[in-house]
Amino acid sequence: APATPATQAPAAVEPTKAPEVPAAAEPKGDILIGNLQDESGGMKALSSAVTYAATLKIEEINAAGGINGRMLKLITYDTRSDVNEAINAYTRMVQQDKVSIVLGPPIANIGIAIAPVSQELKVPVVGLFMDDKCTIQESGAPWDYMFLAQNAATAQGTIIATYAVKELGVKKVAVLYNSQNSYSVGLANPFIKVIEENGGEIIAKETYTSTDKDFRAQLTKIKAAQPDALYFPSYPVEIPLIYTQAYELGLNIPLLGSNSVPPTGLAPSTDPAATTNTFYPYGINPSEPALVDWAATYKAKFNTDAIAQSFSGADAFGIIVKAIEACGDDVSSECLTAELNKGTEYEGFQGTVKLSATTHQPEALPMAIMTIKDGKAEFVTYYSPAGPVVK
Amino acid sequence: MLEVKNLHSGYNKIEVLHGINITVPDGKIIVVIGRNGAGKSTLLNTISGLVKIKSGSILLDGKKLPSSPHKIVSSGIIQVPEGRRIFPSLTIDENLIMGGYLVSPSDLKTRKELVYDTFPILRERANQQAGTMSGGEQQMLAMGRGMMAGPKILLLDEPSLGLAPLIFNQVFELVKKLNHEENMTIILVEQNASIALRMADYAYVLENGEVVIEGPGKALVEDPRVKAAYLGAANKKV
Amino acid sequence: MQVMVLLQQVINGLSLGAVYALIAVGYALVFNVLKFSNFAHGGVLGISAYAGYIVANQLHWPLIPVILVGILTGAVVAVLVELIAFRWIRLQKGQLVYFFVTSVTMLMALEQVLIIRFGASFESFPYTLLKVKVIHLGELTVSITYLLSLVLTIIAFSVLLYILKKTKIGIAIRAASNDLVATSLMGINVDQIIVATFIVSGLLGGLSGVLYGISASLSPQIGQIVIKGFIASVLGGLGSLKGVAIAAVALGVFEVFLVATIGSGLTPVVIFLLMVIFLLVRPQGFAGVSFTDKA
Amino acid sequence: MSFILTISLSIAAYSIAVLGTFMLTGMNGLFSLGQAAFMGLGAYVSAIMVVNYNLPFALAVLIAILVAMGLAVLVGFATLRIRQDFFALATFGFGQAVTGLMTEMVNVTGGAMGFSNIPRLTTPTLAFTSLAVAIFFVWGFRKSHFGKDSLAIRSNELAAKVEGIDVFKHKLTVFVLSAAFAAYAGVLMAFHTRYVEPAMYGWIASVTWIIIVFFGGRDSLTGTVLGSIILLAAPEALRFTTAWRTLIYCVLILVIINLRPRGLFGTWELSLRPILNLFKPKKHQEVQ
Amino acid sequence: MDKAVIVDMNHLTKMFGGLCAVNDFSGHVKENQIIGIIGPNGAGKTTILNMVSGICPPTSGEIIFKGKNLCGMEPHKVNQMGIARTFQNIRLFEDMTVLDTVMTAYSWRAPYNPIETLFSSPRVARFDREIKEKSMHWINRVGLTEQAHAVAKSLPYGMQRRVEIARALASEPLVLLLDEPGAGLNQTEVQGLVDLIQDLFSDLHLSIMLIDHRMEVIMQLCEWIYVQDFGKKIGQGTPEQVQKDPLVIKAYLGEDISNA
Ligand SMILES: Nc1ncnc2c1ncn2[C@@H]1O[C@H](COP(=O)(O)OP(=O)(O)OP(=O)(O)O)[C@@H](O)[C@H]1O
Ligand SMILES: Nc1ncnc2c1ncn2[C@@H]1O[C@H](COP(=O)(O)OP(=O)(O)OP(=O)(O)O)[C@@H](O)[C@H]1O
Ligand SMILES: [Mg+2]
Ligand SMILES: [Mg+2]
Repeated sequence: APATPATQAPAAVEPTKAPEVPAAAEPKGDILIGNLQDESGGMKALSSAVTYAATLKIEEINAAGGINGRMLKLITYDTRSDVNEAINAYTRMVQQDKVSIVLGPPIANIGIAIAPVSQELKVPVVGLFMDDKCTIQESGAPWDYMFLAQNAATAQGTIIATYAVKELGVKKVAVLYNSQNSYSVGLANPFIKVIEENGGEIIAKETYTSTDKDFRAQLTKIKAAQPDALYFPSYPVEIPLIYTQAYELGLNIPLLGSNSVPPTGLAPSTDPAATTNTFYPYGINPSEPALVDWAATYKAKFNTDAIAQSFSGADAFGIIVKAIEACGDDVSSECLTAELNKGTEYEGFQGTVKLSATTHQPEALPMAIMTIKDGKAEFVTYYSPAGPVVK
Repeated sequence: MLEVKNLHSGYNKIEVLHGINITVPDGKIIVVIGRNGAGKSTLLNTISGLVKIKSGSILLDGKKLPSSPHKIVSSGIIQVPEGRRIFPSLTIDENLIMGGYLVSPSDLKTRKELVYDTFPILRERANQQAGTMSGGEQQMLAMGRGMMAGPKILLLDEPSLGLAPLIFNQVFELVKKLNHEENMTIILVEQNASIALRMADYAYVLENGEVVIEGPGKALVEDPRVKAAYLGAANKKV
Repeated sequence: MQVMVLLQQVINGLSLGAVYALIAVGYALVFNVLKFSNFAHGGVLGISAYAGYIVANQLHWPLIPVILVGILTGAVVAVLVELIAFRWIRLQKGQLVYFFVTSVTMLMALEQVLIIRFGASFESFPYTLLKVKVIHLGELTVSITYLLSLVLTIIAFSVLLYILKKTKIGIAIRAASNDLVATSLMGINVDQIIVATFIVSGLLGGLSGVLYGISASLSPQIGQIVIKGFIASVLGGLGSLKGVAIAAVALGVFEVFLVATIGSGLTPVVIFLLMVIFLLVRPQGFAGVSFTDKA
Repeated sequence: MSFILTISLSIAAYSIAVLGTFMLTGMNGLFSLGQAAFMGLGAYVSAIMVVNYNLPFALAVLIAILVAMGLAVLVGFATLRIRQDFFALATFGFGQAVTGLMTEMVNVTGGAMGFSNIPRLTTPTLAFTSLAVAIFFVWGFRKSHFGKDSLAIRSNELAAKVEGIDVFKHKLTVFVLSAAFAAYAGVLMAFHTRYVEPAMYGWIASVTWIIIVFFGGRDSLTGTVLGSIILLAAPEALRFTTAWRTLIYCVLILVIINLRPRGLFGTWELSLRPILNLFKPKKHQEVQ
Repeated sequence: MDKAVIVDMNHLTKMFGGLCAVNDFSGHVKENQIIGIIGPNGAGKTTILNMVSGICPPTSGEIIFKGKNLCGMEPHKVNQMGIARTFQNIRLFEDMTVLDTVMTAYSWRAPYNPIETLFSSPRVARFDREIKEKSMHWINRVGLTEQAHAVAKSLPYGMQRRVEIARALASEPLVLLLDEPGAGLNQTEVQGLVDLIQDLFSDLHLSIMLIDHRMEVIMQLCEWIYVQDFGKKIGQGTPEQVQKDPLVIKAYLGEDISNA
């Protein structure tokens, strides 16, 4: 007999027109905020930073009596950095838990995958997915419910490229990036474009894959091409390795990084000698006293250092909170979405974040250019594509 | 002395042996014969600890046998199993070393020489992978491997399987020799009943998991029931 | 200049190969001896790497003790893996293929243990662990960790070969891989033999874990590098540790050369094609021994 | 689409891939670490056909499956004659090559950014009917001589050969079929999640399906299907355990396989006969 | 009445590394004839059967069957052409019943492809029913009717041999290769086996190549006997001739054959 689990298929039943958007929340319940993060997968470190930041903020707000007397509650679902899981989790938090807004992950692919789903389920997501595709549709219009709370990859790549050309005077540049990683690819592309537009030349373009730990083959080749500088937008696991291996191979040129260097710098994992000549763009200036304090609280609580995603995650969450406050009693997705579209300015760790209504990304957010001295991160200057910025 | 008392054993739910009683005095050759499926191999495997006892007991010199196979071996009982079960990817030499796993290094040498002298082909092929040997050669190896330990009691499950006539005779001579010269106690399961019974001090006939006839080997050869059921071809002139 | 670049790439390739080889030995031991793909070896490797990291980073222990801690952890974890993932199945006379299944599950489980404990932050061994990191030969550089891997691999291989070929225990380990029942009929305690195998494999896993952890940075997924051991073991040829070593080094050299010539993106494609061609022309693997069961 | 339906639909689609693995690994003992790559091929090819070339869905599906089958023939042809562990290695290499190409061919596939804007064409009806047909197919396949041949080859290849079974052809057939299953599952998923990326199709995914097959019982189709539903639903069901989720999932598998070394359902098969017999007129009762 | 040659083996040689397992063996089987191959252990008898059945291709020489050279042909092709065999070291399938085991021998004749199994077309059902009946027939012939639904591997040794014979018969071969079918049988059972082979032989017009160390089997059944020693043919002839051949007695039988 066929082993058909006949019970399996209440198939034909189309979803009854269940109210896909939660009705206005019942008065005085907790305000539920979805949190879509990687808790048991490879990107946990980045995701946790966001969760931790939000947790700190929530505790602060709830301790002060919540918003309009209502407590905030974070509903965190694990995505394992898997797109299908993320879609399931998003659907679940929207339909079953009835969250009215979602804090998104710092992973582009999930942003890209969630975007069309959010268009159907109509619950806004504020996240750190840096790729343009996460917030902007093919047509050029923004995804209605997707919002980015930090500079997009284009902006970040542009800033460091401009800095390299204008301030460091480099001409011939090598790029080493992870072709399997959207973060890396997303940063490399605008960087290359800007360098070339500014009269520079990409003389070596090397890639690696996510499992690689040995970059000597690529670095040897890069060294042979004799570039003025090397740009490597990489994940934190790879950064110490690239520094160390480049140093060992005697690659004595400025190394241009991305915002995944820890705010404290690379000591003690990497020989300070290897990191002396390095520049990278950062969403925040970690030496600002307010940030130092917050980072200390963070470390005390979670026993791990705050990283870039902690700060931008806090900002993302702050934007959500601001929208909730603005909506008052009506914490519905419609209201929150409308609020996010208004372009209200939010004063966060990254500066004044103002979400553009046309891109759903922050409008021209200057970044801190950082360098490393004796293994410790040091602030150089604020910088925007137009040049140095004084804050 | 090995005593099997009212032994019941079998596989999972199936009971194969239904109350077997066998006594194996030291230094004797005991032969067990029976049809395919009578339970001969099961009996030997139960003694070796490969098949669990359901009820009854097996006593060695009045003491219960340990339960795990390797401990039974260390108490001096070695089985040369049915179907050879040599280690195919090991060489002949290594197979023999395994046979003498519990033997001291100096004994190992002398015993190996003994085996090689008995089966010269094994010496010739000492470094061949055992799995590539011919069936009969493997049988010799299995026999030789059993001899390596110099056991008190040797259980032989159809040692003549696949042996050419010359070697066949040699193996039975060897069994007698081990029995006489090394005073090894031997339990022999054998299809070739006429020759086996002739050398047996005492013999048992198994049918459907029960002992149906027993007696001194010479007497059984003459037993008409045994003749009809087990010695069929021997009566015909070939 | 070109020659120097080429030479440097050769060194890079050999270095990578040395790391792979060390990872492959421990894996190959179980693969060749017990005849199944023990992916849990990756988990053993990962846990050991982190154990070494803890004493190096928090207790500031120097290199040698750190390595020893890794090795011991490896042995302990390997025995645990045997108990959790293999012992029961074996006692219930389960089929060999289930070992593969439980071993992969075990790899994932151990990875999760690391993710839960360490996943929220990035870890690297302190750079001070090794005083001298590279040796300069004119324009060429050789990394110390890789040299260490190379030397240790050679030692590990030799010791292992000796044990498996010449000692009673070693032969018993191989016998057990043929036929557990027949092995017990030799008076050999099969459980002990198998535990012994896992201990040896665990020691090697621990060693390679710490060394790999030092030369690469740490992430909970570090254990997945065991796949290189799998590749080397299969290409090496069943039953031959020498073949495995050659295959591992060859793999490292090829990877480096392909990355340097056609880039990392197409490297897997070419590696795949090379692999298939190699298997077609040399089905017995690098070592050239092939064992066929006789009809 | 409602949450439960979304989940069920993914489970149905993945179950089809698992059924492919059941035929290949469960029944025939061939371990493929590249099954997920076939799923990826199915997903990418069909999505590209529909999105970039505006082909009708059905045609795109057909092309996708044929591409997967074609590549399976090539890979199988090169490796199925040699040792079994070579097959595992070669399929692993194949998987790496395929995902490598997906990443590399940025212009066509979108590279690491993934391929998006896929329309939602997988309806629940399509997914569940497909699963039913797939189960029915495997059931028939296993009941026929192919099933017995599989078992024979799995346990003693040489003996199977000398009784006339063309072992190579059999393995190739099974491999190609399993690739088709995986590819079709890929299609269903692609047009359900509407986004695909290379990282989804690594060897770990292939291994997961193997685990599912052995979890349910490689000698039981019922077990495989139920095991597949259980293990695919488990991550959702275990959500409340937060970060411990995946660890608990692994422990669950280890416990079950330890307790039941032949899988959760062993060799047990759900049989409809008792139910069917209820409806049969008495006089037609079969004589066994 | 001279019978036609059906399998003709010419100058077969098989080397394993430096070892010459079979050295220039020539011989033939005629239609509806039983020939025997005897010789000491390791003489190369099984290797000859392995070469004929396609399992190990000869180093040199040729095997002509139905006008074709079998050398280099794969085992399943050889079987499909009409040569079936049993193994000296029994090779049965794990977990399969006797009936299923025997049925697999018909697989290659199946007229349907995998896709058809989906629709359970009448062809599929009919074929499956037919081969079940045929397989039962062979199982009955070897006397395993009661064991038909038992798992083959759990049967006692002697019965496992008969399963192998049934499986080989189910290939409906022209030539049957039997490698020590008498091993593990007692003297009465051996007589049963001889009778069985005799019956099959006359009913099915088989040609049989037989290896056995039980002289009662060989002498009763074989029309012609080849004697191998150390890979070389040291004699051939009718049972009577071979039995008296001093070379054969010295190398194989020994002086005293009454016990054998
Ligand atoms: N592993 C097993 N599982 C289930 N039943 C078994 C198993 N092994 C043997 N049996 C059954 O036990 C009974 C006795 O078998 P056993 O092998 O002891 O017979 P035997 O006397 O040695 O026969 P033979 O002369 O053929 O070797 C048989 O009915 C057989 O089917
Ligand atoms: N694959 C192989 N590799 C190496 N040597 C082999 C191989 N197969 C067989 N031999 C050797 O070839 C010789 C002939 O073996 P074969 O099995 O043909 O002997 P046989 O005549 O059947 O002997 P028996 O009567 O013992 O079964 C033996 O010495 C054997 O060791
Ligand atoms: Mg027996
Ligand atoms: Mg033979």
